[in-house]
Amino acid sequence: MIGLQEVSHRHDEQVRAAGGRPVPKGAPILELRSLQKNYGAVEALKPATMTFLSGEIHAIVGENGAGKSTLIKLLTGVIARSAGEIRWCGETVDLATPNEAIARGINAVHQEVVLCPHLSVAANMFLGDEMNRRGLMRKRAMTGAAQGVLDDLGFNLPANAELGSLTIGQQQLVATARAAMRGTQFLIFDEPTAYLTRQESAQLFRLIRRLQGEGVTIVYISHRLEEVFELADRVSVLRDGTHVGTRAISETNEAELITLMINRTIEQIYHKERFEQGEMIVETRGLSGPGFRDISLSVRAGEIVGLYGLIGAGRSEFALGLYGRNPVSAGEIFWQGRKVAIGNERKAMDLGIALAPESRRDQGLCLNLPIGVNINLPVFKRLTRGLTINRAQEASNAERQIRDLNIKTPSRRVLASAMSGGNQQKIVIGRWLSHGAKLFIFDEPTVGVDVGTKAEIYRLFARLLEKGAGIILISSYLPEVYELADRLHVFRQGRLVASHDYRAASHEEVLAQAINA
Amino acid sequence: QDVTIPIIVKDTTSFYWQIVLAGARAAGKDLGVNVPELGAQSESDINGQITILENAVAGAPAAVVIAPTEFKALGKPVDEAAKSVPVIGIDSGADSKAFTSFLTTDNVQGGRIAADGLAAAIKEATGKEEGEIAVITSLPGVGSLDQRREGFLDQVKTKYPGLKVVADKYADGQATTGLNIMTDLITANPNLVGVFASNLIMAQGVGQAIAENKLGDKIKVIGFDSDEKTVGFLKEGVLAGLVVQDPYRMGYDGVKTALAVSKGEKVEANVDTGANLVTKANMSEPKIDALLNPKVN
Amino acid sequence: MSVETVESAGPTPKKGVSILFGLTLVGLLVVLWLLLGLATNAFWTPNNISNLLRQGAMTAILAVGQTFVIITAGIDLSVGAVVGFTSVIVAWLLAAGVPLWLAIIATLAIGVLIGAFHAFGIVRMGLPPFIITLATLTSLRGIGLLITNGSTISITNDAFTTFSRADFLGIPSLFWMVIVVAIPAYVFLHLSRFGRYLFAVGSNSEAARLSGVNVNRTIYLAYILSSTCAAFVGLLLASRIGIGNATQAEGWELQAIASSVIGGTSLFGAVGSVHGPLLGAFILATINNGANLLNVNSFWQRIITGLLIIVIVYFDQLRRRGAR
Amino acid sequence: MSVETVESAGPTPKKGVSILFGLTLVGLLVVLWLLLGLATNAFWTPNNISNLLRQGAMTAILAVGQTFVIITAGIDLSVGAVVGFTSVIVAWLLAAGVPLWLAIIATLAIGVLIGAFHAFGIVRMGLPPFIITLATLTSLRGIGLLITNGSTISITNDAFTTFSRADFLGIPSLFWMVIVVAIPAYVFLHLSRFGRYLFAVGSNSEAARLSGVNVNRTIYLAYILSSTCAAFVGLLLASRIGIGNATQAEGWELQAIASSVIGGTSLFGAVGSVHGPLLGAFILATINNGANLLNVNSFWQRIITGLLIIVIVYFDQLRRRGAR
Ligand SMILES: Nc1ncnc2c1ncn2[C@@H]1O[C@H](COP(=O)(O)OP(=O)(O)OP(=O)(O)O)[C@@H](O)[C@H]1O
Ligand SMILES: Nc1ncnc2c1ncn2[C@@H]1O[C@H](COP(=O)(O)OP(=O)(O)OP(=O)(O)O)[C@@H](O)[C@H]1O
Ligand SMILES: [Mg+2]
Ligand SMILES: [Mg+2]
Repeated sequence: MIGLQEVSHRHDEQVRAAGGRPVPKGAPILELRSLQKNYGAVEALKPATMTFLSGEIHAIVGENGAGKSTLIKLLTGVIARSAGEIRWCGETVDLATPNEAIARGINAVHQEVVLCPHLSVAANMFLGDEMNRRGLMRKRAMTGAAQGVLDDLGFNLPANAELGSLTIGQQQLVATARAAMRGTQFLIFDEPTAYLTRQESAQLFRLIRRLQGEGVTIVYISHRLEEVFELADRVSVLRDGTHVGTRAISETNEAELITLMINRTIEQIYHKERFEQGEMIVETRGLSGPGFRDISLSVRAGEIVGLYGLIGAGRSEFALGLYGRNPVSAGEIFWQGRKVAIGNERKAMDLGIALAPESRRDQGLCLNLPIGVNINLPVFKRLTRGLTINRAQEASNAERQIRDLNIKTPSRRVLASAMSGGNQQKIVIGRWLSHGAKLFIFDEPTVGVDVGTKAEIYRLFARLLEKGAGIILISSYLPEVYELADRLHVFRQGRLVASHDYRAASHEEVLAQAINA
Repeated sequence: QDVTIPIIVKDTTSFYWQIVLAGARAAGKDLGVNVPELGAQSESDINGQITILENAVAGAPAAVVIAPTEFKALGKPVDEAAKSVPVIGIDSGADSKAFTSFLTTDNVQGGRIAADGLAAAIKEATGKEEGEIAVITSLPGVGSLDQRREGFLDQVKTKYPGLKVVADKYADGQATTGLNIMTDLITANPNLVGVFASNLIMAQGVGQAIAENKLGDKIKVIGFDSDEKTVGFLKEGVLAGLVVQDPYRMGYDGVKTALAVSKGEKVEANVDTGANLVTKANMSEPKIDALLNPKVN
Repeated sequence: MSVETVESAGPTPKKGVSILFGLTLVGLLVVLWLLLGLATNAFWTPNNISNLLRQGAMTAILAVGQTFVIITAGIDLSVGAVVGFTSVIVAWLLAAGVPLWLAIIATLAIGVLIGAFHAFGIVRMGLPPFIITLATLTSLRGIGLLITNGSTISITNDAFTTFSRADFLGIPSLFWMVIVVAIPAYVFLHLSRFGRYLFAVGSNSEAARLSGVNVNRTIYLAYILSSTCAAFVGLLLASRIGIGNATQAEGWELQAIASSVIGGTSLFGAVGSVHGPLLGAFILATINNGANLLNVNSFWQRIITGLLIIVIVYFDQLRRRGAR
Repeated sequence: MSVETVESAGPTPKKGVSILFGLTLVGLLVVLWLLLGLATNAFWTPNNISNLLRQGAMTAILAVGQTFVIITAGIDLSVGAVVGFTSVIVAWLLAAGVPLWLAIIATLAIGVLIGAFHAFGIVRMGLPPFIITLATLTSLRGIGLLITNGSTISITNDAFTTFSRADFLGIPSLFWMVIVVAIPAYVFLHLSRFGRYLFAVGSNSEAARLSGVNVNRTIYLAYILSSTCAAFVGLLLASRIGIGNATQAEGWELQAIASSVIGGTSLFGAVGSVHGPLLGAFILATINNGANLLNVNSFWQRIITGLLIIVIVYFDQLRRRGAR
């Protein structure tokens, strides 16, 4: 087995050979001077001046669309800057292409996983930097080395699996392992924990600390403030494309950061109202299907049912089975007391089920279509008058969701692909709010969503419950399900292994059940 | 050069039609007429030819010379065109009485000549007009090729009962396909003694198969039309004969007739430009030699 | 293509850009027309304009049908073969004494069936659209040739054959047929929900499905529309050439796809319109018409056509990039 | 296609499946061969096997080149035209007295240039591959026709023309040429990193770019390889039929693409192999050879070819789904 150490060592030498002048720990390694990026009329990043110190963990926080990912893309040569200057180790650099950034030892794990789904895990980890002998690739050596790195990091992933067959969370881990293995001096994580459970997050944090110990400078972007406080040395805040300040972590607190980010205060993020539990909406008995087995649970009107588990625990598969997307092999579903067979998605929608799926890229959005079309997709039938769509209503319906959810866009005609990650998530949610349902299944609804909006979404849950709906909330973020679920089910390897009432068990207990510790 | 007489052929990408165009070009030069050379890009593109005819007539020329790709299909368009300009037909007919004059080869007759030539060649080789033969047609649905095949089959049936057609194949207009079909026919029919390849491209492909397998003595091939390649095959004895029309004359006389018509002169309504069987024996006769070596440029 | 930056002339989106885009292709067409008017006297004669409208008509209708399929990220290679095949069918039916109206309906119904078969192959058998439509291309030509025994079937019904030559209000009836197809096509694609579904399926069929769009039905719809348009063109062709012949319309599938792409449709799906392919088809027809009028050698004509396609699409590309 | 469940015979992963897959297409071919052996005595004669190997050879080489392009999620419609065009070029050069070796090198160089032009159009001008290769298809045929003035150029060089008929170790030299192309192609695609970059670009060109893969260079590589294979086939064709003729090899692009797809290549990119297209090409050649030997009516032959394509790809699809 080849460990991370050895592999990255090989690369370290390359990096040095490529000319990175060593910078003493604590000295500025990367400086931005009035760095700026416009997308046409959109000012994604207004002139920003920031300094990253060698060897620090520097967190960046901000609302959705504040410009965090844009900043990262500028630093990694993904997009070209509109104006400004970047200084690396004291000298002005171009950073015009990803290659240049990589050559200088700047690497990133991007927010949306950008890897090749058709290639194997190992091929992805070595992409662009293959091991060769006499012109031919050393496939076995690479697979071995990749497996070594994955094992060393404690990621339980097969290096020869096709990437596309993994869940997004697992793909995120691959991207992380890859960046770590590349032996960088400057490593950026753009919301790496979005799809990770606490267990995996913990692994990731260990990795980050270890890299820091090896002298790597880390930039860490997250909407989860407790992570920022757990990890970071310093934190910078972006608001509306403007750099509004940098604080040493010891000199600030959550409230201050939130105020900086959204220019107002939030007294309570996990907005929770408890309602009278009404009639039974749905009940499954011994439901089995691809990826889940023998699941019995029920949802009542006015109730949030939380599903917690590790990656691959089968929660999403269960949701897809319930929604009629995947065939159910055994068990029964009772809808408002009546036994039903849900053969396809339409059937589920007609009953009154809505599903906001976990992967907005693969399952949620038509990326090269406008926001408006994406929001209205399930309701076009309703918007049809005679033969054609009522365009005024189509417009007003989309505009209303954009307004209500505070989706940051100049127009509903903008393509979904031009939205920041969090805003994309809001489009998926908005779609189902405009459609309406009796049972809402939200699979990882707040992935990549900023604190302010998160609080709004939770408030929105309360409104839905108030109107007599039930909610299944799937989340890998324990605090979220823990604080919101009236009943919390823990999944492990496709089975429902434990159930708790609201706050009836401790975090540790739930976690232990999820990982079978 | 104020007088314009466009000539519309069936397929500008074939050598045969290039000779027709060369004849027309020469006539244009000799007579001081501007001769746009038009034509579809495939003999089976009927709609394309109609379109070209329409465009040509829109240019208000003195007359139009056309070789209709399909008898029925070009009837109405020719009627239409003849309302504004005189139309001279060459090579093949069309379902129209509006032609002022007509210079054609009879493709059915060409097929018959091919059958006669094939029978003679087989007799020369084996002593009797007997054995298995095959027909290979370049493309289905092309009027002149249909007529050749028809004439050939009819002649064989009525005149040479000893010849048995064991394969009647259509290719896709590609020499390679003709070649492949021929090699497979050789494999599947060891007793094959003769083949009719009814146009230039097929004669090239079939000839190649015969040459590859050195079967020129055993399998007699009659082709249709000629170029350097097939004449070479004829010399080497790979092909037994070629049915050759007089495309150059058709082009030349077509334009000449058209000019006469446009000046109000009286012309003959029907002219047969003929088809000849060329074999190794007669290929050096001056008349045949002129047919085999048209002045294309 | 993987490098190309996918652009949108999507359903409603960027309305301004979409219309501007249409306008600019119109602009290109107008420039071509003006130049040809300067270069040759014959171009602007009513006769020639009628010719032009007739010549572009069939490709235009095919291109519209093809566009529906391409928007779902599919492709329909069979349209040329369907045109040839249905020309045989209608000629055959008429020859068998079937009344004209019935022959027309039956022919269109065959178009529907062919499209349904394609969708069946794609949806149920999991075949790539390229393969299933390539297979029917091959087979349909074979069946058509078998019916006619390799030759042609004449059509003696004069009402039918004079139609394609007729004018109405001074405009060729063939061009009216373009309008007859384009208007419902526009309503369908841009104004009805089914049009939106085509775009959604082409963009992300999984997302469409989870949003309750019946993806399979949408695919059926797209392929049936394409084949039916092709069958309709088969009728027009039979009317125009007065015969049924299975080898006709060879290569028209590539022309239809090219018209569609010139008109701004993306072969990766989810981008396209109805007016784009129409303009694309008439730009191609104009190039051919102009070359004929200018008496360009037919070999040069091919070379020029190829170059013009590159130039037109390149400028269109540039303009659209600029518009972002 | 958007509905199809995308499958992968990707580069390294699932090695077992990839080989099994190859084996099963081989199995299909063997079944076809056995059936034909039973149905006709002529099939298993050495002569016929030689014919078969010769007949499939050119499509096979084109299909391999095409596969490189398709793996990058592109398409190369020009290959048939390049074959015809380069057959003219080599005949022309030989007729002009250029020595054979130089004529061959020059012809291949032209193939390289054509491919580079395609890549230029895609990478720098932002044209869809479909459009740029369609445009060169049209133009190249025009240029070729212009050179030959619509006729053919005979090749008198005997060394050149006898090559395609020669055997070596009892195997036709044309088939040796397949091997000569396939082995380096295999090493390139499956064992070298450049091959892997083709897959990466086809899978997610943005990810490839971010990983430091030179995406543009990869695209150049793919199109140059495809055109060069086509130029090579142009040489073989000229040698085989002894003429240069620009209208030859019409429609071969579709045959090459079909062979590739039958061999398991996905038109959406990132899925493909070298052995797949070879098998696909020889399956198609076997169908034609068998139909000829069985003296199937030419029209039925088309129908059967279409149906067999559907059946073969369907079973392949089923098996691959099962294998998951
Ligand atoms: N390709 C693009 N074209 C136009 N506008 C864009 C594009 N990409 C991003 N933007 C805009 O730039 C702004 C900043 O986006 P960015 O992705 O940097 O936000 P972010 O801070 O990463 O948000 P999130 O937390 O949601 O990921 C947003 O308003 C977004 O809509
Ligand atoms: N079609 C399928 N057939 C059989 N098993 C499957 C199928 N799809 C997924 N699985 C397996 O089912 C398990 C559950 O995956 P799922 O994505 O539902 O987990 P999850 O709990 O939602 O986790 P997360 O969403 O956090 O990744 C995984 O082990 C996965 O490999
Ligand atoms: Mg972001
Ligand atoms: Mg999940």
